[in-house]
Amino acid sequence: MAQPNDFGFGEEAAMLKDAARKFFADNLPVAALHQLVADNHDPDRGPAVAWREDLWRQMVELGWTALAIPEAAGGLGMPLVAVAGLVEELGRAAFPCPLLGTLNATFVLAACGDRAAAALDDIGAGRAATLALTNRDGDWNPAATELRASGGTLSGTAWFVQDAGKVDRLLAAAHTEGGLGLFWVDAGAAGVRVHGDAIVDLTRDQAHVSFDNVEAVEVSANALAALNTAFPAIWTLLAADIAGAAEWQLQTTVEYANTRKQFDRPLGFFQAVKHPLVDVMIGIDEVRSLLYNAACACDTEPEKAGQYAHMALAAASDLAGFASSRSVQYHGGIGFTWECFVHLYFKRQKHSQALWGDGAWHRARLAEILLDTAA
Amino acid sequence: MAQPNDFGFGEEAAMLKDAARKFFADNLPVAALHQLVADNHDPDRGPAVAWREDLWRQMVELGWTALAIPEAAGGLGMPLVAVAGLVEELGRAAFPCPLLGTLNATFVLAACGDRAAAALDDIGAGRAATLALTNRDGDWNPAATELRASGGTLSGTAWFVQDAGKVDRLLAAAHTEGGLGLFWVDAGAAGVRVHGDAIVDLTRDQAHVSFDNVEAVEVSANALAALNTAFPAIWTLLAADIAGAAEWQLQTTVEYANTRKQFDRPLGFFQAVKHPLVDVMIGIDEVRSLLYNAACACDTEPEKAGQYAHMALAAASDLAGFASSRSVQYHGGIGFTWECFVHLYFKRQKHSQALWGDGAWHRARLAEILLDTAA
Amino acid sequence: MSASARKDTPEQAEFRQYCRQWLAQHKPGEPPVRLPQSPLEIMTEPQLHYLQAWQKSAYEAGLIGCDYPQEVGGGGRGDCQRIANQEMIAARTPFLPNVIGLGMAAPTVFYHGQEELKRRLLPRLFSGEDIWCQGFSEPGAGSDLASVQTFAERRGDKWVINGHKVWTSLAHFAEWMILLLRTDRSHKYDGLSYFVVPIRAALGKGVTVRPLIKITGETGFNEVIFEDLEVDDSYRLDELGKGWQVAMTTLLHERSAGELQTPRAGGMKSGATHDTNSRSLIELARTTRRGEGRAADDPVLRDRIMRAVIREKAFEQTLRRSRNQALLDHPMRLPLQNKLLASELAQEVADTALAVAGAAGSLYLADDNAPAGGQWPMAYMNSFGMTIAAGTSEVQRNILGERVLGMSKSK
Amino acid sequence: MSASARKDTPEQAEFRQYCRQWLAQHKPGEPPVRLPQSPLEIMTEPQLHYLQAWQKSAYEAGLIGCDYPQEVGGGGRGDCQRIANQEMIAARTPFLPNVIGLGMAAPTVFYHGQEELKRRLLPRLFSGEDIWCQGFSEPGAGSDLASVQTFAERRGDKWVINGHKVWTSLAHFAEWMILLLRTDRSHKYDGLSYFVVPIRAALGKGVTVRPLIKITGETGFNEVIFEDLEVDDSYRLDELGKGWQVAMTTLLHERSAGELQTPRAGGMKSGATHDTNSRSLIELARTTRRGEGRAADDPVLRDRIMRAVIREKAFEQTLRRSRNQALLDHPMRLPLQNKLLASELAQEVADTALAVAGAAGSLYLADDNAPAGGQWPMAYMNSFGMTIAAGTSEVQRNILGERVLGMSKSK
Repeated sequence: MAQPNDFGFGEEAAMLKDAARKFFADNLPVAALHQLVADNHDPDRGPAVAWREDLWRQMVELGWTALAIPEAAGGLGMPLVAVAGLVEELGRAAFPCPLLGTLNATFVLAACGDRAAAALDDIGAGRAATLALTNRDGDWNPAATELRASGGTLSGTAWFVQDAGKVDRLLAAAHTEGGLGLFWVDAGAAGVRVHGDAIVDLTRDQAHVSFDNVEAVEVSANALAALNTAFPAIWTLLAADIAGAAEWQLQTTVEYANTRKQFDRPLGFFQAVKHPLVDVMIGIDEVRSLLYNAACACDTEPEKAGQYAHMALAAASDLAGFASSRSVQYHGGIGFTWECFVHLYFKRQKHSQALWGDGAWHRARLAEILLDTAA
Repeated sequence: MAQPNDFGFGEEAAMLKDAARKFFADNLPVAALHQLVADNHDPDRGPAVAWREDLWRQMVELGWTALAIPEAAGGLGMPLVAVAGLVEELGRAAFPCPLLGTLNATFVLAACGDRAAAALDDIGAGRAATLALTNRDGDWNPAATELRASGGTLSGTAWFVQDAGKVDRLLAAAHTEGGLGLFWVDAGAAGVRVHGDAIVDLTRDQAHVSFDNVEAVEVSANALAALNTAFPAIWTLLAADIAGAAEWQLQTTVEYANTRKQFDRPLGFFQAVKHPLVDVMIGIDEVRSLLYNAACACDTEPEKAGQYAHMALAAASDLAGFASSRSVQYHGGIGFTWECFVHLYFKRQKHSQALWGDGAWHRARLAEILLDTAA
Repeated sequence: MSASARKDTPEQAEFRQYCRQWLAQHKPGEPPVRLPQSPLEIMTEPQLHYLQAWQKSAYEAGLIGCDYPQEVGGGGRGDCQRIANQEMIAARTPFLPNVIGLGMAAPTVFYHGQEELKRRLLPRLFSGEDIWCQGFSEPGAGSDLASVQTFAERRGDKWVINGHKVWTSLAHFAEWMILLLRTDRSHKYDGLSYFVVPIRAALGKGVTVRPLIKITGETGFNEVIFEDLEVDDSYRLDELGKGWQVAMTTLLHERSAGELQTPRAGGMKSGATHDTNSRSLIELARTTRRGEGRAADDPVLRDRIMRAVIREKAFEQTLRRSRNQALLDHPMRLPLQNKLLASELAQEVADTALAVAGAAGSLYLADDNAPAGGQWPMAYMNSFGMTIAAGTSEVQRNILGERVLGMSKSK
Repeated sequence: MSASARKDTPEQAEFRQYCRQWLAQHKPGEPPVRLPQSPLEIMTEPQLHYLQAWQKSAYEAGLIGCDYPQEVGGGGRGDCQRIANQEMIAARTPFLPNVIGLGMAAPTVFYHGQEELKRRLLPRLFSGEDIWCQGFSEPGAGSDLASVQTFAERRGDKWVINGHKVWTSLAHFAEWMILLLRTDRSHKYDGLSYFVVPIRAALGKGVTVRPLIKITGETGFNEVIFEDLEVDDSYRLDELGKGWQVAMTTLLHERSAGELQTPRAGGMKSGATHDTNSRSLIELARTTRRGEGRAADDPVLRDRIMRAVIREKAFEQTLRRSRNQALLDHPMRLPLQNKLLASELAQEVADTALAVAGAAGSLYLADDNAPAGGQWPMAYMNSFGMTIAAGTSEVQRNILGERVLGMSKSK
């Protein structure tokens, strides 16, 4: 099945993207964000969950958490290209909230079949969710999960759970007698303990979550099948978050370079600053082109979705590192301080860089597709 | 055993290096070199052996081919750091001759023990030699040689034999009944056929050499032991050749950048030119520091020689590519023409880049030493 | 129905249908000689004649110049060249030989030439009967195009031209040259003017064409020397001193960022036995032995190859995205990247191929054992032509930083 | 006998022996508090007092200031600081707290101060009783040091200073500051003058010291604001308007390219539980699990780690080579690379470590599960302090291109 030339990104998608941009800019401009999340600078600070729950409720009411729920399941069934546009704006605002986790859970649940209908209804009803798939080593393969399920209850610890301090539900992968299952868990259920991690990124929270004989609903007995269907969308949205954040880094650094003078010239006069910033711009455009291609594949050409999403996130992960490094370097001394906003994005991007596989990991998976199959 | 602080590079070594530099500059300045080797520009040209045999005879008389023969074997037994200095100048002159091959053969023969005495005498008597170790795939592991020896004669084909059109002797690795042996062969012996390769590099020749029941002297029954002893010196000298050639590329490009004006300023004013050229300089200095460290290890700390030589050639191979690319790019249109001398070095360096293992190959070997042994 | 056809207007759909039918019947047969990899490398008369014949038949069928008005020899259609191009590429026709004429000279003459000149020159340009070349670069004016020194001095109705142009592809076959020169030495930009010059007619009478040899050993481009060449004032495009503005029209179209689409054909297998894109790179890695396995099994090479593959896909998708207004932040941000991306991609792909080839990367065209017939080292060397010509990569980054990001000029 | 000892003169050999014996007996015991990773990050009084006591005892034993004349409190020996440094490092002593004083202020005061000032200031500087800080950078003068705006206006015998300095490490403990300021607004370079200023004595009386917070969350450097601070003309170094030349002396010694060796000690395990060099990087790769094996088994990571290892070895060997005249082409070519190489190496090593750590690279200091106690993300962030401060990497490349390669100034 061929993709539409325009990625299927039409008027409705453009309106959603604009609305998101306005919402974030109006409600949490970067100075307010800094006040919210960077209040405590102590490097020895413990875990924190800093967000505006009131704004999150508004986002839920705007329907953004239901965007990816299939129409058949009572959701809006928006194409992924449209959702990607919104997530670009989320990244551009470095907005602290569990939207990515909730969307990610939606993709997985939508791939689970009928047994996940009630869980999708939860999301439709405004519950926030996140994925709990990862072991202590941060293995990007969910088959390495430390969780085990037996007799309808879940035990073990899930690590690197994103925004765990902000969600109502957890979607966990666990070994079962029959293989690997997916479980829908109430974050407030007895036996669930959320141990916040002390992390560098100030715009997200992260935790390891321990389960002690927790009652859980099995939504799929074949977790890998569902996850493999969902991963391309998950990777694509992370690439969108990174691309949006990188665009903020680019524009902010360019603005500084156009204002700040050294040797009687604006910094941007110097090719040592100008050319790498152009390379950041090119990197962003490559990622955007790749991620819309991947999103469009998720919508219309699923057999290519994995391949294209690997490309998008591989490029995005590298971009996250490069754009971050350059944003601090070209802000000079001021960029090295806590008061300069660039550190918020720097830290978010370094976090994103390894979230669902880094550049090398995605290239290695892509190579398996392109090099190890028949020509 | 600790290395001397000064690498053991003393006055004698400095004099040798200066003498070499003067010899090459006086006898084959780059314009003369170009006339000698770049006479025929036809891209479809066949193999060629373009060199000044008279100058080679002078080099032999200066004793340069006997430098690395151990004193015990009647040679000069110069430390490798001194030889490396000479080879840097060889690279800087991009001088066409079989010196590297002859030195390489010397190192291997010196590691063979008594059976190689006569062969070393050949070199001492002024015979030029080269190594014939490589299979059709260009495998950098000599155990993959296609040659077989039985009943004192050699058969098969050795590939990627450097400067085969200029030498009197070949030192070949061949499978024997007892393992892998090394054989000293007269290049003019019956059954030897040198098939010149049509290569890009104009300053060297290369061939595949077929052996049809050729009489050969076995100089070692354990080729791998001798080669592993000799490889650090071989790799180090190639790094020296590359560093010298890169210095020519740097100085020539800097001179052009300081002369050529664009937008009413010398090219060198522009950081897009200046900074990468500084990076070439830094790359050269890294390689020089690493190669003298490796050479000094060959002389005084043999247990570290392999490790340090991997470092030197890994860095040198990458430098060869980078310096070449920048030398053409910053010469602009003129750098893209046959008449501009930079192409001679560009082509030599691209050839050197993969000669005895490329950067990634040497890093992989280094990793085996540093990561796979006990901490 | 193909994706591109989906949005055709009825008129476009009809034209597409016509092109497809015509091509099915009239696509030229196999060339009698080995073709070069690009029109800029046409070296022999038999190559040229075969390709000229093809261009002429395509023009006469209405597949070239479609969007230009009929008065200047065009088809008088709106937005149809695009469609002809798609169909010619799909039909894998040979490329069009008059590539500088079609892509650069035609729009420039059209927008800036006098009416009489357009009517006279464009039909033979479209038909390929007149090959065109471009006289911009000089030994002292590479990236800094505005510093050209070739000078035209006024003598009555005529201009007398002296100077030296370099890197002029196709000059050895060209009838006409578009020529940027200086008519006033006291103003850098405003001292430039722009002419069309009948160079073939003037060979030996004020014009000398000499081949230059590329780093690869190939010939194919030239230097052109003007010694007291007289040309008529009617060959001037636009006003005196407006040469820089006219040149911008040329460069805009060279970068495919202009209004008028350039006719494009191609896809027929050229004489080069191997392409040098990432697909061929993968093929090379699959077929090159490395140690016990294939180069394609080496994890570090795999990583590097995938980088090139991803970059190629990104370039392709950036071209696609540049056609969806809703996904653009700045109108010139993507179009101005094209040349830089294409040239650096080609360089990366070829350099990666040399790493894959390893020792065998030393083997050149005439060597029977050279991987892919020795095309990879040649492609790597030729990629510097791309990163240097038509604005070096450094100049491209200046342009992007200044025009898109609004940064201060670096000169 | 160690390699470095091999070339000692008899006097040096004797001094080395003395140092070794003294250190064996007097090396300070374990610190009572956790020490920071560098003297620039001393945050608490207990840290400071422990380190000051050590510096004082080392000075009194003759291990600091050895090469300065006795009249200014030095040891009056020739070429012996080097030896004391080697022995202090070998003995793994703590570092010296008055790092700016010893490395930058002392040679500057020595070469440019009046005799009386030297005799008064240097002994307490060497002993560490007076901590020094540096007032060069300003909000508007980073890389372009010569554009400082802090101004001193003459009033009789006194100067009245107003202005704003930033990134002043140790200012919260410092008695004295070396201060580059402007005494004439009409000349950029020749309008600069250079003072030493007793800032601690003036706290609240014209001087305000405020902590700045680093990207890591650490405090440790400051901004210093001058409001009508009066200082005596005798605190001026060298002539009026010669500030730029004096600053060059400071920077030369900061880059370890000056005549007078800076006392260096160290090697004692600091409070940081982990180093952030390539050895620790390898350790991290060996202990980090990745899939079925270790991160150290991943071929792409191996390649990247080896790049860092090679770069570190090259840096170490470049320092070694810079001491062999016969292997140098240009006297400043290697020394001027030091700062750039060291800072970019640290950045590459830390960034590679984050790639090795993978998901766990997100964990920071207070997290019990953080690899290497969260030092790696901190080291990566702090590496930007190194690539920015004391001349950004961009400025370093300018300096190398201009001073070593003779290229035209990029400003």
